[in-house]
Amino acid sequence: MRHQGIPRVVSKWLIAPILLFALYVQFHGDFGPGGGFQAGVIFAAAVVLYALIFGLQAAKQIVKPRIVETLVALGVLLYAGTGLVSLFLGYNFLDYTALDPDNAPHGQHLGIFLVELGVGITVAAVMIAIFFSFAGRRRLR
Amino acid sequence: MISVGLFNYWACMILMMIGLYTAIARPNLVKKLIGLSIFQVSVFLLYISMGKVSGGTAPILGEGIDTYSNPLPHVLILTAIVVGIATLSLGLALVVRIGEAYDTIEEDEIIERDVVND
Amino acid sequence: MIDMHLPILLIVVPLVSAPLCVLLRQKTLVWAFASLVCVASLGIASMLLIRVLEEGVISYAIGGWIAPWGIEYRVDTINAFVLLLVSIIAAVLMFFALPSVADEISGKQHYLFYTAYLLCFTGLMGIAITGDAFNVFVFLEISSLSSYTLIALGRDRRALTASYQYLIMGTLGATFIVIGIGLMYMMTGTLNMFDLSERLPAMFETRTAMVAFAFLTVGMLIKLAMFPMHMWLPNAYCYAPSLVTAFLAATATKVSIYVFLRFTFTVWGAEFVFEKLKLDAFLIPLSLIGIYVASLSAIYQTNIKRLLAYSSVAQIGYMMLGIGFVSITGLTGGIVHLFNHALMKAALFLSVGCAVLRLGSSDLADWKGLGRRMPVTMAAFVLAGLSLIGVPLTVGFVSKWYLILAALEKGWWPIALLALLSSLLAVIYVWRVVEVAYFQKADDDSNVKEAPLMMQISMWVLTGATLYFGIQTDLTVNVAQRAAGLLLGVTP
Amino acid sequence: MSEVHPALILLAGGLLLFCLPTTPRRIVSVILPVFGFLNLLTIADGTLWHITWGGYELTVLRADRLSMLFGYLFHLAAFIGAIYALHLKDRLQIGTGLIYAGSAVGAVFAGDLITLFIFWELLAITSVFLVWARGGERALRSGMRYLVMHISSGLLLLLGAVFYYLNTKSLAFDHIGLDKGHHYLIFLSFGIKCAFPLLHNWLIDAYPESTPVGTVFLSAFTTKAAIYALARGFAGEDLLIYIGTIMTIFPIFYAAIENDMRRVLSYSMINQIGFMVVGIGIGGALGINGAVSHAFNDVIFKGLLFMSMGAVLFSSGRINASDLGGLYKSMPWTCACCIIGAASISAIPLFNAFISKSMVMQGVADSGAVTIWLVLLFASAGVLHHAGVKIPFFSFFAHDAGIRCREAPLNMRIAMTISAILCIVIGSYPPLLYNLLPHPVDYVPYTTTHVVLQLQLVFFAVLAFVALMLTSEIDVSLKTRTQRITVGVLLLIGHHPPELPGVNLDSDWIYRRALPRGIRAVVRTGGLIVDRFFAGAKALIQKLIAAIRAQHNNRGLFGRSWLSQSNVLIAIIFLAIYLIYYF
Repeated sequence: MRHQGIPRVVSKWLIAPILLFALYVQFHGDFGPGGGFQAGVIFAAAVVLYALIFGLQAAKQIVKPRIVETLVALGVLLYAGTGLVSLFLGYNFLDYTALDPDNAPHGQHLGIFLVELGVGITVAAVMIAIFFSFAGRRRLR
Repeated sequence: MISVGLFNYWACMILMMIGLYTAIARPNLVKKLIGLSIFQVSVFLLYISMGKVSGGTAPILGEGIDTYSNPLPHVLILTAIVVGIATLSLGLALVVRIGEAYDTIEEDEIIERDVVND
Repeated sequence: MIDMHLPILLIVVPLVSAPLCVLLRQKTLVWAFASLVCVASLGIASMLLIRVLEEGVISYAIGGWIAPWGIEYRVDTINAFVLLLVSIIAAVLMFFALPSVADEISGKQHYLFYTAYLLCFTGLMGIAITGDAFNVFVFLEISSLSSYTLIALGRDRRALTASYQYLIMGTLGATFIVIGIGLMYMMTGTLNMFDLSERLPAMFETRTAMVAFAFLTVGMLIKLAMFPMHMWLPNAYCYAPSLVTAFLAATATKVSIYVFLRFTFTVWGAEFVFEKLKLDAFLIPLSLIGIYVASLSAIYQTNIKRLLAYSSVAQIGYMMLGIGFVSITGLTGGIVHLFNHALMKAALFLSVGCAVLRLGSSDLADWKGLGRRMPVTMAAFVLAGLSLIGVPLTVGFVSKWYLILAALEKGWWPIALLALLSSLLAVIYVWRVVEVAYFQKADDDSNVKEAPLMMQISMWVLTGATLYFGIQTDLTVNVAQRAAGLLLGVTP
Repeated sequence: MSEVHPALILLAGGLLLFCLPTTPRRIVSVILPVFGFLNLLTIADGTLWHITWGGYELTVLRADRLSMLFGYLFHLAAFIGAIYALHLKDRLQIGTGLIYAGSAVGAVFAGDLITLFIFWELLAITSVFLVWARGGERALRSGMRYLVMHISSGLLLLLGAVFYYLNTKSLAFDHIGLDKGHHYLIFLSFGIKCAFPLLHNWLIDAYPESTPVGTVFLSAFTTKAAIYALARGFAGEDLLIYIGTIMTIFPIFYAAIENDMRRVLSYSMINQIGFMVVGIGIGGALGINGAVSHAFNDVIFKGLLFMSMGAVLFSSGRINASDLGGLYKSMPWTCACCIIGAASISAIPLFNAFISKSMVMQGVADSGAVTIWLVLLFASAGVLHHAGVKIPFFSFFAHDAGIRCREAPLNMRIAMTISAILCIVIGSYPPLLYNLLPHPVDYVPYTTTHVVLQLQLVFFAVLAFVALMLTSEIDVSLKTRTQRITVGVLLLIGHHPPELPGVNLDSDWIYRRALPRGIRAVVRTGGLIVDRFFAGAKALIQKLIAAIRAQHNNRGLFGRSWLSQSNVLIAIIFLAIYLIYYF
């Protein structure tokens, strides 16, 4: 699609708002529908769109597969790490009260925020990784 | 109200049957996976239906709302959806590799090719 | 303080380590790290078992949400035993892993292999430790997905189809389980197993209960490869990398059997399952047919891994037979066999793995004269094979003893007789391998070295264990008896 | 009637027997042990009798729990032996038999080394007559060798006693230990009587040469008195553990290749004594209790086995495995008793050796000697193999040797039955024996582990025996003893020894070659119908196997890879069946 003008232009216009929307969904998860899963997928959709329009190679140059892989791991680590922090602070695993013992709701809020961030990163990275690995394959006869 | 309630379950059953039928009747590996996915989706529907509290709304605190739907099935199904996606993508990845290795993704042909090789 | 958190650490440590493996990337480093994690888990699991034996049930609320609202990890004798088993196997196999994985998996994929291995391990441990029904499903899928991946890493292209078939069947089974759990939740509004067991009896008369149980049972039977829903197993075990075969054969089906025990006995209760629904009327005949059909199939296999895989199906028949007796002795036999079979099958698959490393093949025809070419490996194979047959002074005898005792206790001597006769089939299929390895001359005279020491350590630790626990039956039998008593609600 | 030295009744009574005519002699011979036993009951625990002899104070009677136990045991053995000997007309055997028993009783009650020495020698002298009673050149010669060994044992004891006295100014027979060089003299003396390795030849040599009655007596006293002496003097000596272990192990190879049934039993006896010696070597309450109780039981079950083999010899006139077989038809009673004896020696649960051998094993296990424990375990399996299975199998079953003889005389059967009942009663109700033991017993034999372990051994031995029987086709001609041993070792690992040597292969031939030939001839003459029947049956079986094969091989229904759709279908059908069933 490299030579199709309209999709190129439209996607250039769209990609940035998509990314922004992903972030909105991610952080608005506290107050309304939303959260890491959805945000991650939306974020990945932006990258997928870019790859569709500008080619897989171009996309891989921007979002390096190696980095994607690392992000998958880091997201999970962020999630589990948040739980471990409360463990080290003497609370049960994933008991976010630990993050702010004086103000339990705030602690919970912070904990869920971090966990959702981890989820968002992982989902986005996984989605991109899945797209990369499928898109790179040759066509069957 | 009752018929609407039951409609969910009917849809769930029909989807389940479509899914299983596809998984059984289609030798094409991708179609099988799609069938399996449909089957799983029917189960998601089952869960979500049971979380519905009539007259309830989304379980987010708001002014003047006192009936909420049960959020737990949604949470469970969110997990199940993720698992479903993971299974589907893993399955498709396998199909891609099988396709590359056998030059076909029809299961009967694949088994035949293996038997010939034996 | 750390004491309190043992249950969660058991899950979190391997879970966190899996992504760390991705970050580490370097082959040997990842291996060393994964080994460390497995050994640490083994330590935690043994501490847990000791504590459970001393203090009774340990409960852990995730996130501080008390059961039945939150997810509860609940450790009692039964799952402490299973946890120990899984972590022992995982830890011992790590010795084997270094040379074997280097041989069978391409270097670029090593870190991913260990990631999947640790995830699979996490999943299996999670299934065993959790007290939440839905959580079982989640961990089941974690372990299943990673095991599909692991199987697909096999060198043969048939590994891919095997993995695919396993995926289809595994997903089907897991989804059945989810339906069952969903219906249970519908009836009771709780997912906590303990809570379920208290609330379900009120629902026993409803059809929903029966349907829920039917879905649950079939789902679990698929997962544990009960005859006739076992057909995903032989290929999956046959074409997977050696290490994976050994690991899955020793743990995956065993954990599934644990799930079966947990749901039928703890959640639903033996009374409902066996007196009202008469599940034993299915279990016992199916187990027996399974034992015979699978053993006969094993006899006619030309690939040793496939032969052993069929034998696994037959051995699962023995375990389910013991469970089907619904008596302390029967359950003891089933649980002891669960442990014992894990040891001997792992030992057998490891010795096959050693041979595969040197010969590059697990075809029976290529094993000619192996008794002379790789005497140490074959010796382990023979010893573990004796255990499979159930020769006295090996673990196999201990479990068969209890199974037959249980059958006779009920006065079902034909079943006892059939179970005994079936050992003859095991003699035949083990003998086929022995005959080829010891009494036929190798086609070529090329020298074959013994497997590396690292692999032999794993192999001999497990083989030694089959002998040790065959003589020292105290530990296994006592724990199994306590577990059986717990399941049946009787304090022995 | 109190205050009579326990040994005196049997000694004097035995002498009396020589003077009595047949019928009174028979009556008295049975009553004497009973009398002795009653007298024994009147003697209180802790009684000491001293006499002065040439300036030395000798303790002719020391009754404590250890010696009392052996006292009871020897009276019991004498009683059973006397019944077993009732049919005899000659006075030599029963007379010397009871005097022999009396000397054994005297030896265990001896409180000092001199008294011990006296009875020690008396044991040797009286017992040799039992060997000679068989008559013939062989018995005479082996009796001589036997006597020489035992006299030297006595002399060593005397020498040791003198050294001991010079060093300690005491003759008291208490714990001696091995801390001084000359103590080894006494040790060696006991060792000879105990049939320590390399000092054991007399036992194998003489016991099988004795009369049926003689062997029964011999098996009960000499070695057990030696066990008592060891337990008294050398308890807890580590050396004994190793000696005992060797004693348990080497005889099983010999026993496996031996043809003479009573010789097999003699080897098995050394093996059993080995267990006792190990128990003594372990020392402590558990070890001593184990050793002593095993000695007690051994007298009963080994006596029973010797009695049954004696009965076989008495009735059929043969004793070689290769000559025997199928006797269960003629001698069902003896056969049953023999099987009980075999079960006992195999330490099957509910039989007496189980409760004592497992004590020894436990003692070893507690002491942490893993290797020893494993060796003993292997030896136990060996015992099972040769004594537990081989003895009854070859004499009463196996191939029918065509012997049609009369059942053993009534008195023999009674004696055997008493022993057999004792085996079971003690085995089933251990406190009966445990209450007599020198140390308080808090040991429970019937735990799951012990029972399962023991049963595993049993099955293992039976399995080995069957497997070896099936593969014992190799024809070996064994000339020398060394050859035999080597082959025996090899055979025990690989194949069962054909019952040696020429004779056996002859009879082997009967069922290996002649029988099939005969059958074939019958079939041929019987006409085509039978032939066709066999052919049909064969074809049927072949078809069946082919069908199984077709279904189970790689291409077959159960062996091939299925399409995943069939898997799914089966699962769903299964679910449907469940649902319909529950509906």
